[in-house]
Amino acid sequence: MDSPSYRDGDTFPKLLLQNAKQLAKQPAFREKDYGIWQTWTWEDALVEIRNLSLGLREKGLKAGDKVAIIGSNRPQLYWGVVAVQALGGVPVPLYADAIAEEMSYVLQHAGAQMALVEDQEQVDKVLEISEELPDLSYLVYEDPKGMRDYDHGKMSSLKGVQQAGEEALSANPSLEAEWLAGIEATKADDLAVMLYTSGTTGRPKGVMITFDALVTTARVANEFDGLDSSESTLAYLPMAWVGDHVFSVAQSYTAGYCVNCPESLETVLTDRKEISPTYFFAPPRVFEGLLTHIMVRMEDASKTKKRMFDYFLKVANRVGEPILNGEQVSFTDRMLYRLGEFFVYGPLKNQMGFSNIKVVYTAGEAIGPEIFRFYRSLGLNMKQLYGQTEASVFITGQPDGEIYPDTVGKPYSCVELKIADNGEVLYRSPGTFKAYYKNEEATRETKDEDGWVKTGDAGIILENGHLKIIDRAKDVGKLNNGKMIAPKYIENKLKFFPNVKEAVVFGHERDFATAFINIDLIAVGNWAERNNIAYASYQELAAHPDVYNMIQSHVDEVNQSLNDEPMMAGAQIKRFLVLHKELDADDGELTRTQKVRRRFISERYEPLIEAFYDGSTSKHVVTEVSFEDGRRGTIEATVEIRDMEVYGEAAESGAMEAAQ
Amino acid sequence: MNVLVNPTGAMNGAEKEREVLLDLENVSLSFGGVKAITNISFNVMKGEIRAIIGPNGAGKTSMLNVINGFYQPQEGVITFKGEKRSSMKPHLAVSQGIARTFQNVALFKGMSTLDNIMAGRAVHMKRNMFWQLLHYGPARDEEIEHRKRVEEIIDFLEIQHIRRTPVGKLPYGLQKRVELARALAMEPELLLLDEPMAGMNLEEKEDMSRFIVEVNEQLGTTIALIEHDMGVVMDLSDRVVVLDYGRKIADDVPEKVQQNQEVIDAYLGVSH
Amino acid sequence: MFYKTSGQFKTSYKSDQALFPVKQDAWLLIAILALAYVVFPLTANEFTFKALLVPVLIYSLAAMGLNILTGFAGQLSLGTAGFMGVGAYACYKITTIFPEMNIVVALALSGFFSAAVGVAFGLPSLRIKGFYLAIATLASQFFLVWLFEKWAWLYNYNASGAIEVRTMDFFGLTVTGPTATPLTQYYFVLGIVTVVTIAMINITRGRYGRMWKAVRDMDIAAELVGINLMRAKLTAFAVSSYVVGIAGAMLVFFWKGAAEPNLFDIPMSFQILFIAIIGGLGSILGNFLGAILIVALPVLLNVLPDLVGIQVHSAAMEHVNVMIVGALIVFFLIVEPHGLARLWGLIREKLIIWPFPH
Amino acid sequence: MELLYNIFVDPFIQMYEAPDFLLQVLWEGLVSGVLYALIALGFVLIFKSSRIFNFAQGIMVVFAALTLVGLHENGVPAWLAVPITLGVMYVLAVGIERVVLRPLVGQPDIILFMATIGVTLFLIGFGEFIFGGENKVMITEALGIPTGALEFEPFGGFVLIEEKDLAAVIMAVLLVIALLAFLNRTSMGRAIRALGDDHQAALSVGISLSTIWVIVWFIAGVIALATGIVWGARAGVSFALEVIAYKALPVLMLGGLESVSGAIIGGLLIGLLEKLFEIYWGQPLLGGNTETWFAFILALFVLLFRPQGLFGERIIERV
Repeated sequence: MDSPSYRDGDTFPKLLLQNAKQLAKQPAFREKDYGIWQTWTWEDALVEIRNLSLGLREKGLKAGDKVAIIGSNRPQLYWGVVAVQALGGVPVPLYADAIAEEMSYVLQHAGAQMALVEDQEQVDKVLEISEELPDLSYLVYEDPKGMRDYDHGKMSSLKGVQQAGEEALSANPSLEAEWLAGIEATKADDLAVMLYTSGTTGRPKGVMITFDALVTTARVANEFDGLDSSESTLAYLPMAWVGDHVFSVAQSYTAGYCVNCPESLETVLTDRKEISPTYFFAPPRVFEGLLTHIMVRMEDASKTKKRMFDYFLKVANRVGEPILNGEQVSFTDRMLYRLGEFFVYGPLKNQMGFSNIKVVYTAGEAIGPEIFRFYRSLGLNMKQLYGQTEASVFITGQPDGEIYPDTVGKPYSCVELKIADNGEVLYRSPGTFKAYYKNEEATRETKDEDGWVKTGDAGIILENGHLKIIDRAKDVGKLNNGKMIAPKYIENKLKFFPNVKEAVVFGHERDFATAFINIDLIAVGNWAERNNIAYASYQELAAHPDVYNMIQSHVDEVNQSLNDEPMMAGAQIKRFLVLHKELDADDGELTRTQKVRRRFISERYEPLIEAFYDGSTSKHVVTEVSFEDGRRGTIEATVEIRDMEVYGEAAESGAMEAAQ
Repeated sequence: MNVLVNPTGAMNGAEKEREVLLDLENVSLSFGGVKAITNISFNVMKGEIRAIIGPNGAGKTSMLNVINGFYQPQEGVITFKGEKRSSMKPHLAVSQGIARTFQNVALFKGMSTLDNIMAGRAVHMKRNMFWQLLHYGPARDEEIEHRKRVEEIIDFLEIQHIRRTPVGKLPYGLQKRVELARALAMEPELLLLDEPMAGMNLEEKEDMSRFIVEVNEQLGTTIALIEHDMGVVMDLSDRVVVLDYGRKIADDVPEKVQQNQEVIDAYLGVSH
Repeated sequence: MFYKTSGQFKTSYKSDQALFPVKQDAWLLIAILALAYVVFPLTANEFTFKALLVPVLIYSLAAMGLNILTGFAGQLSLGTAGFMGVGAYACYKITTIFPEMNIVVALALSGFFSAAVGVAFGLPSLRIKGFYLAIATLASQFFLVWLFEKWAWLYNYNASGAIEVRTMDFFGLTVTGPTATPLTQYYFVLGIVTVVTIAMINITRGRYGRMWKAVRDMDIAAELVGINLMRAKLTAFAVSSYVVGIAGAMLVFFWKGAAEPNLFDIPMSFQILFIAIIGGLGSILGNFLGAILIVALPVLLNVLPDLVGIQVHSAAMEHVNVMIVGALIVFFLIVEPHGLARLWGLIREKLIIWPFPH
Repeated sequence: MELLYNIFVDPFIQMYEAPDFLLQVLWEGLVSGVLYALIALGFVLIFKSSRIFNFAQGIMVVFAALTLVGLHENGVPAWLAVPITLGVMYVLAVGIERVVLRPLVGQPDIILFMATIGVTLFLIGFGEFIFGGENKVMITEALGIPTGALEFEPFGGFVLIEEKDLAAVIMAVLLVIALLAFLNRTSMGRAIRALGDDHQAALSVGISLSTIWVIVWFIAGVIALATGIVWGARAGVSFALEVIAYKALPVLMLGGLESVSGAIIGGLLIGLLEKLFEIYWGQPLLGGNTETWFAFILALFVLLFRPQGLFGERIIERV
C-alpha cells in the first residue's frame, strides 16, 4: 500500500504526526460503543491526542512524569499513552484486574504523578489507596458514569481534560507549535513506556523500554509478516502486557493499521466476528477453548452434517497444511480441499471471525501440536513466536513456509541468539530493555555488559536454525561429565508413545541418564490382548518381558532422536525400568493436576535409583500404597533394570568411562 | 497527598429540592362495589425515591394505575406538576412525564430489545406518515437521533450484549432490565416501578438497586416504587407509604415506618 | 455457508439500520429483481403473465395490505375483499368521472376511498378485540358486497351489474382493456407493486411499524408506554385498506378486466388471508412467498395431469384442487405456523451459523 | 321528511295494520332464529372446549346434508342413511382431531382458526368431488318430515305455518334441550363446560382432552346434520347452505363466544330482528336482501356499546 520508509519517525508522537498526514483518512482506532463501531481516522486521532495531551499539560503533567494507565482496552486509554509521551512523560500501563494492594505497590514504585483510568471502579480502587500514594496528584477517568458525586477538585473526566486542552489551545494558538516542538524533542533513546512484569516470585519489576526498542522491533516484525496500514487487529488483551503494547501501539503506529476495541469482555467473540481482523494474537488456551467449543457444538449437529464435517476435517488434516505451505498436492485432494473450504473451513473461519486473517500468532506457552495443526489445516496462517517483555516481545518467530509445531521459529533479523553453557537461551537485540526501574541488581542479573539478556528458558538451536524451547532453565541439570540433561524434554519424548503413560528421568549430577517408565494400562492392555499375553494385574503386565522389549524399543527410538540433537545427545537414557505400580496422586506421586512430583518420587524410590547407578540388573522393592477404598497396604516386586544402547558421542564417552 | 480522598457522596438526600411533584388527595377507587383504594392521600417530592409497600392485595398496583391514568378514581384529586387532573388516558400520562414498569413483565414479545426500547421513544418521535413512507431523509434522521438516545440507555443499563435478542428469549432478570430501559426511553420525570426486583436473585437485585439509584441520582428522575423486599425498600427509598386493604396506614421515612406498630401488625397479619 | 457475515461491521447507525445490514441479502434481492424485471419478461408467454405473474403480484399486494393490519398491528380482519372492492369501484368511478385522469393518479386516489372506508370499519377495533373484531370485519364484507350490488350508480347503471374496464393509456402505452398487451400490464403492475412494497418496508421498520407491533404484542403495555392506541389502530386500518384498495383496483384494471360484486365476496377475503398467513404474518417478504404458493399451486395442479399424460375431467380436477389447497393449508400450518417467511428466516439463520447446528 | 317517515313511522303502521302478516314474519324469523341458535351452539361448544373458532361449522352443515342426500340417491334407505351420515360425521370428528387439532395444540388462536378454514376448503372440494357441485333436494318425505301446511286466521287475517318448519323448530328445541341436559347432567358435559374456565380442573375429572374434542366435534356434526336436514328441506341442498353458518357469527358476537344461553337467545333475537328489518325496512327502502349483513351490523353496534356482548361480564383490564 504505502512504503513505510516515509514514516520514519523514531518515537510514537512523531509517528502519529506522520500518520495523520500520510494516512489521514485511514482508520486508526475503532471501538464498538453504543452499538456501532465508532471510528477515528489518524487525522481524528491526532486531534484527540493533541487535545488530551494539552489538557494533561494544563493539569500539570511535565516531562519525565509517570502516568499510570489503568483499564481495559479503550481507544481513549491508547490515546493517553501517546499523549503522555508527547509531553515527554512515561506511561505506565497497569493490569486493570489487579487488586488495590498490587496496584498500590506499582504506583508507589513507579512514583506515578497522574493516573488515567477507565471508569468508576478503577477510580474507587485508586482512591482507596490514595493515602499511600504521595506522588499522585491528579486523576483522569474515561467513563463519567457514576462519577457525578465525586469531588472533582483533583480529578476530571477525559473529555473534560480534552476540553481544557482545546480551550487552552484556542486561547493561545502558539501552544500548538510548542506542543509540536515538544514532540520533535522526543528522542529514540528516551523512555517510551514502563511495563511491570508480574513476576511469579517476588515483587513485579518495572521494565523500562525505549522508543527505539519498540519502534525498531515493531518495524522488523511488520516486515517479517508483511503488515501494512490495511491491517486491522483486535485489542482485547491487558494493556499492561507487553504483547498488547506492541501489537496495539508499536506495530500499529509503525505500520499505520487500525486497532479495534471490543464493546465489552462478554462481546469479544461477536466483536471479533464483526471486525474479522487480519492480524490477531491469542494465547494457546484461547485456541484450545475455541476448538473445544467448535467440537462441542458440532456434537449436536445432525448425523449427516456431522459426518460431512468429520470427513472434510480429515481431508484438511491430510492436505491442509501441505497446501498452506505450498507443497505438491494431487488434483483430487486440491478439489476436495476446495469443497471443504466451501462447506466447512470457510464457514468455520467465518464463525470464528478469522475469515480475513493474514497471520495469527500464538505464544506464551507451548500450544498442543494437534491444536496448532488443526487451525493451520483450515488454511489459517497460524504461527508461534517466542518473546519477552524484556525484548519488546520479539525474539524468534516462525517465517512463512517454515512452520514446525515443536519449534518457536528463527530469530528475527535484528536479534542475535546464543545458548549458554547451562542451556539457557540468551539474546541481544535493539529491542532489549533499558533496565529494571529502581532495581540495579535485577538488571545486572538479567543483562550483561555486552547486552546479552537471559531468558530463563533452556533451549536448543536446531540445524535449520529454529529455536526449540525445552524447559525452564532452572529445571535443566548437568550430568557429571558436564553434558546437559533436560528431564522434562526427554520425558515428553517418551510420553509421545501411547504405551508410555508417565516417565520420570534422572541424571542431574549423576553419571548418565536413567528413566522410570509407567506403561499405559489401556494401550498396553489392548496390545497384550492382541498378542495373547495373559496378565492379572498392572504389576504383572509391567514386568512382562515382551512389554519390557516393547518399551525398550521406544526408549531406543528416543535415544536415536536425542542423538540427532547435538545439545541433547549427551543425555541419552542408559538404563531404564518399568515401575511396578502406577504413579498415583493418592500416593502423593502426582499432583492433583497429574503432574509428576519429581523430588517426592526420587525419595520414595531411592533404592531403585541407587540400583540404576550401582549396576544391579534387578532390585526387590516393597512399596506402600493406598487403595481406592482408603485402605493402605504394601506391594512388593522385583523390578528388572535394562541397559540401553547409546549412540554417537555419548557412546564413545561411555566407552571411555568404561575403559577408565 | 490526600487531595483525592473525600468523594462526597453526601450530595444525595440532604440537598434534594423539596418540591411536590405529584400529589394525591383523598383518592378512592372501586370496581363494581369492591373498594380497591379508600381515601388515600400522599405526595411524591421531586427527586426523591418514594416506596409504596403493603401486604398482597393492599392496592399498591391499583395506586400506580391511578397515578398513570390507567384507572380513573371515582373520588379524589391528582395533581401532577401543579396541574390538577380528573380523568386522562394513559398515553397522555406518558407525554406528561410519567413512565412505569410492570409487576409481570409487559414487554413486546415479538420485538428485539432494541425495538422494545425504541418503542418507548414513541412519544418523542414526530415524523409523519409521509416521511415514514419515504423513510430516507427526515424520518431516518429522526430514527438515528432516537437510536442514539436508546443506545445511551442500553449503555447505562449494561445490556449491550442482548441488543438484538428477541425479548421473549431473555431470562427474567434481563427482561426486567429491558423494561426499565424502555421506561427510561420515555424520559420521564416520574418513574413508577412495580416490583422491579420480583423474582430476581441476589446479584440481579443488587444490579437493579444500583440502576435505580443511578437513575435517580444521575438523571434526576423521581421514582415511586412498589417492592416486597424490605431490605431493598429501606435502603433505597427516602420515604415510604404503607397501604393495607386499600387504606394508608403509615407514611414516613424508612426508619420510622419500620417501627410503626400498625405496619408490623399488617405484615404479620394481625386481624383488624 | 453463503452468508459470510464476518467482517461486515457497521460504523454508523445509518448502515446499522439499513434495509439489508447483511450484504448477501442485498445480493439476493438484486437477483430476484433481475429475475422479475429482466428474465421473466424475456421468457414468459401470455399464459404465464395472465395466470401466474400478474396474479401473484396483485395478490401479494393485497396480502401485504392485510398483513399490515393483521400481521403487524394484530387486528384480525376477514373483510379484505370488501375493501378491495371499494378500491376497484372507486377507481372505476374516478376514471368514469375524470376520463382524462392519469391512471396512476386514479389508482392512488382510489386507495384513499378504501382507506376511508377501512377507518370507518376500523373504529370498532377501539372497543372490540380478537375474534369479536374478526366477526365485526365480516360486517363490512357482507355490507359492502351488498352495496356494490344494490347501488347502481357504482356500476354506472350497467344492465349487467358489472363494471368493465375500458381501454386506457399511460403516456401513450395502452395499459388497460382488451388491447393492452400482457407484458405492458405486467411491467405496470410490477412497477406499482415495487413502489408500494418499498413504502411498506419503510413504514414497518420505522416509528409506525414499532407502534403497530407494540399494539399487537401487548396493547395495554403499548398504551402505557405512550402509544396512542386509537392512532395506532386507525393508521393500521388506513394504511392497510389503502394498499388493499389499490390491489383491488389493479385486480380489476390490470388482470380481470371486469368484475361483478361477488368477485369481492368472502372467498376472496379468505384467499388473501391464506396468502398472508401461509406467507407469514408480520412479514413483507411472506406475502410474495404466500402468493406464489397459493396462485401457482392450482395452476400447477391443473397442468400437472397433462404433463404426466393423465386425462382428468376438468370439473373433477377443480374439486380436487380445492381439496388439495385446503389440505395444504392445514399442512403448512402444522409444519410452520409462522409461515414461509419464517421458514426462509430459519434457513437463512442456519446458513449464517453454518456449520454449527441451531 | 318522507325518508324519516318511511323509516320511523310507516313500518310500525304497517305492523299495526296487518298483524297477521307481522305474525307470519315473526314466525319465519323464529324458525331461522332457532337454526342460528343451534349452529351457534355448535360453535360455542367447540370454542369452549378447545379455544378454536371453528369456521368449518358451516361447511359441516352442507357436508352432512350432501352425504345424507347422496346416500339416499344411491339407494340407501332413509332410516339407514341417517345413522350412516352420523357415522360419517363421527369419522370426520375423529379425523379432524387427529390430523388437525392434535398437531396444532398450543398454537395461537389465529392459526387454529386458519386451520378450520383449511378444513372448510378441503370439505368443499371433497364434497363436490364425491357428490358433484349441483343443487340437490332434501329427502324430506323419505325422512318422514311432514310437508303440509297449517293455516291460522288470527286477527281476521291469515298465517301459514309450514309443517316442516314446525318440525324444524320442534326438532331444534328438542336438540337444544338434549344438549343442555348433556352439558348439565353428565360428567362429560360438565367437563366440557368446565374446560372453558380451567383446563386442569376439567382434566381432573379423568377425561382426556382428545376424547372431549372428538365428542364436541361430533356434537357439532350432529347439529350440522340436523340443521342441514331442516334448512335443506326449506331451501334445497347446495353449498349456498354454508351462508347460514355465517349467521351464527353475529349471534356469537351478541351472545358471547363462550355462553350457551347467549347463543340461544342471541340466535332467536337475530332471526327475528333480521326478518323484521328485511320485510319492513330492507325491501321497501334498501332494495332488499339485507339479511346478508343486517345481523352483523346489528351485532357491531351492540358491541360498540357493550364490548363484552349482551351476556358477558364486564372485563376489568389488569396490568
